[in-house]
Amino acid sequence: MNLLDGLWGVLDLLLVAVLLLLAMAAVLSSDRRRSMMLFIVFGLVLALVWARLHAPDIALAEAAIGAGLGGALLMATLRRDTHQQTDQFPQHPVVLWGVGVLVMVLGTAIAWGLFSVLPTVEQTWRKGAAVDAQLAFSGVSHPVTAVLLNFRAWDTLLELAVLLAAIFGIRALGYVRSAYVTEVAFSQLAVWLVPLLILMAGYVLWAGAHSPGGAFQAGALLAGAGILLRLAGYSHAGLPTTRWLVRLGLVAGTGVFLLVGLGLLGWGQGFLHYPIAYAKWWILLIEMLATVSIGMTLTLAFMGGIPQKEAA
Amino acid sequence: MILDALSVLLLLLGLFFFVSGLLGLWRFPDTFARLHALTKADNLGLGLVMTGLLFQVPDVLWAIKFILVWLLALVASAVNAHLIAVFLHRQQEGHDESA
Amino acid sequence: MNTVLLAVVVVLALVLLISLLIMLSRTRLTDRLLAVQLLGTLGVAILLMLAVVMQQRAFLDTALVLVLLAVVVTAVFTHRQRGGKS
Amino acid sequence: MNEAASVVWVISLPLLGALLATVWRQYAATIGWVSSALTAGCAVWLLWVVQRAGVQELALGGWEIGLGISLYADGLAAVMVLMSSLVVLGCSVYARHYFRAQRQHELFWPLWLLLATALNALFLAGDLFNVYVTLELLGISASALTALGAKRAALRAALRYLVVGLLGSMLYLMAITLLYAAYGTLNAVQIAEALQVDPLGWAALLLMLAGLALKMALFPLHFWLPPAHSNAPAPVSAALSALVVKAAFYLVVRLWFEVFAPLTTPLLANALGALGAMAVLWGSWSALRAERLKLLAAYSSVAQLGYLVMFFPLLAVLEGEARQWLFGAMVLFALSHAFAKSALFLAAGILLQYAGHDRIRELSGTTQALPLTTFVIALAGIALVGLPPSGAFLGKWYLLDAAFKTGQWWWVLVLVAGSLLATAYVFRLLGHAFGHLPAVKRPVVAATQEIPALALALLATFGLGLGAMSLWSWLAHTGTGAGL
Repeated sequence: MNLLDGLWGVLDLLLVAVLLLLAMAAVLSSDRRRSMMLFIVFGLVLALVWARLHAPDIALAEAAIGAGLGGALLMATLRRDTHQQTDQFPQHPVVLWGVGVLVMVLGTAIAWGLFSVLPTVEQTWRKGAAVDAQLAFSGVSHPVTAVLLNFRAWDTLLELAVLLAAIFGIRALGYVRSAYVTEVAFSQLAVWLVPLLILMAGYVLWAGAHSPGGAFQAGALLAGAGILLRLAGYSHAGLPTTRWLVRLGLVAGTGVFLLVGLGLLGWGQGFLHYPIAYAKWWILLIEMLATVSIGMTLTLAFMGGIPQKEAA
Repeated sequence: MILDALSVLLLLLGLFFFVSGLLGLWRFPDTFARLHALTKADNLGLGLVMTGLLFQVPDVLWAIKFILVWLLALVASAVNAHLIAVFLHRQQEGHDESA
Repeated sequence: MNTVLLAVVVVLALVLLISLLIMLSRTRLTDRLLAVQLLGTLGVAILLMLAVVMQQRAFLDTALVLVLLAVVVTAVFTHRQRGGKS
Repeated sequence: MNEAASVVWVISLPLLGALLATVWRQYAATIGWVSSALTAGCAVWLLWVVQRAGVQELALGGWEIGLGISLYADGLAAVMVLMSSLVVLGCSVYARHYFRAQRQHELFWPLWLLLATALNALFLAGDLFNVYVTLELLGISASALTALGAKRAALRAALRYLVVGLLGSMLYLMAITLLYAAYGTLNAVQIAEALQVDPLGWAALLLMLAGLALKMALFPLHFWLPPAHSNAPAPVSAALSALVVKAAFYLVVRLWFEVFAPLTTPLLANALGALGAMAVLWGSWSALRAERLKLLAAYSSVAQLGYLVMFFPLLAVLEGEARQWLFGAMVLFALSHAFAKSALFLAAGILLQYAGHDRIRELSGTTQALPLTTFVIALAGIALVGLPPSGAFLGKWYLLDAAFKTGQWWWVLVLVAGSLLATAYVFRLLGHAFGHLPAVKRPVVAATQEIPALALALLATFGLGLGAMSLWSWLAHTGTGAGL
């Protein structure tokens, strides 16, 4: 038993060392491509750390969004950034010292706060077991999904709106889309991988009702499929060619979420107050459309906007 | 007990391949050779670790998922290796100055 | 048995740390890309081991997702854009 | 429909508008101003409900508060929602004819309505994590809107704005993590009840203040504001200066006076007030030296936020009735600045469109060419200086009064110096604008652009000045968080 604990301790130390090393190397590296590769590995190791901390939901989200899709988006950004100019923050010594002092103070505050809360955090968690008590009335059996889609549905609704704002922001930056050279061998392989990614997205979405999974992770997988299609030479990355259909897809998740909420309000139930008997079905509907919206948003984020006609 | 022993054996073999992949990455002189060593190592290493774990799983659903992960890893690593090789080839032909 | 499995995990994590150090010592992009690939496989292996040790089936899904999206990342990174720019 | 529904509608209407404007792009402008008008109507409804029936607390999803999220509307929140909805309405009417390029039009409306959603959701949030989500929506839509300025400087400013915003949110999020770990709830009222004076509370307060000070551009963290606010399109600049920084200020007020009340000492308040005083002096001085009108307006925002923070040390020592009135005066000052600054930016936009530039030295003939716009600038100037009958006059007057009452005379010096500088920059601006040029062409200005600007400026001066008493007394006596 003691040996086991010791081994866990060694593993924790190793993981923390790797994480710290990665973070420092990523921040201090002067080459941006290198930083981004390190960031992707950081996401991978972070997923391991979450797993070690008994947080399978976050591990899955980190693997899908942090390491996987986030990495792809970062790479795409870097490759679009043709002018190698950097926005230098003022280097005046007074400013640097000021920032240094501020960082020190805030870092100390965080450490201080953490150390003072660590001894009691377990008790607090026991006390706050309200989620488990109400889980039976939420329509799903997985607590994290219950929190995201029912107890704190309003947060999730606004997060979907954040994604919408983000895609418009990317459009506002006016990136030039560059065409990719298609390679036959790669296209053949991509054709194999795309259905797998879509299947996996469906599975992760379905699994969300009873185990880790859900719309955000599934959407990231869908976007992975879209990106592969784009690279394999499909100029629309599998999105509809009618532009208003794409826009409809982008707002579908948020739209249905909001309309269900308002509809329930009109019905006399209260905003986002699902009747217990139908909660499961409303959640399923919202999650499905949210997955589509997230997948499309992230694919478009990769492409830099809704595709125009592309020269052959 | 025998199953456990078998499992340990396979895991150790897997570890061996991972370590040899590491050595390959460290010592092999040119990048194509390193690519070669690496792909072998991580396919076999992961495969052996996976097989070793198969004797420890609680039910058959786990086993199916393990095998699925490995098969996908094979496909993925083939694609990855191909992509990296093409990328490398292009660089060496001098198409790409930016790297 | 769990102790043995965990010991293997620790060794794998050690290999992870060393490959990271190798990656940091390399200057060429492709070498680093190779190291990333090794790190990815090691991560998946560790996740599979942890799934058994901690009896969490969800980690298998995480491993699947990692494997699938690793391809996407490599594809984006190595793909050539029109006009010869890489 | 029951009364609490008004809380939901002021958030849902702009969000619904944003979604519709995305899909039916050709009607985006119409959808935009109609939903802004409806939202403003609902905001009036909400204010009326709060005035009649008191504080509205809505547990979303029917879950007990703590497990679920609550929306919370007291007098302060309702007034802020009304302020934001009116400014948004004014800018929406203005924006219909502002954008020339199709692409800007297409992107502006969804982002604009998302910004309005974020603002109202933030003012009404009763849950600290929900506040974080609204801050994200606010930060991302605001920086995306800044990027619509399309010039290289605007893109650069937008990206910096985005990074600064994310940094601020991150600090805020860390504080929430600490609070949640300690108290097991995210609800503001529940945390306020459970909060103890201990290292954790201090750390959380410090992190939140640092994050929000960054977002509200409190001196010396204001470096990002002038480029972002001066390079964005005019209606966006108006909302950024009038509303977005004020949202961060509103959160500071909520946290300071309600959640962290036991931790806030006069010493800390004085430190904040000192930063505010420096913001007043530095911002006003920079505004006086600014070459461009929009830059002047942006620096003046730094100064005006400084005044708002200067209320804190005085509120910390006053008690009872006097404190309540001072609190009301602070809110009045914030409202007045919101209307005045949005009017000023809208006027600057008109000027920029017709003169092609906004260099202050070359504004001669503006009065002849654009008399109404010049009038708007003058009215806004009155409110920025704090002359009667503007709402800012009452705010400053009461601040002065409180400073004398409590013997903290040094704030008076700052106040006088700031006001003199403000007078100087406003009169410098007007001096150039009144310069006479022979034979000036009268451009045709769309009434839909000048009238909203005028309406906002009138609200800031006469509306808030003459109609202030009832609003002020209501703010001081009911529902504001001051007494909590």
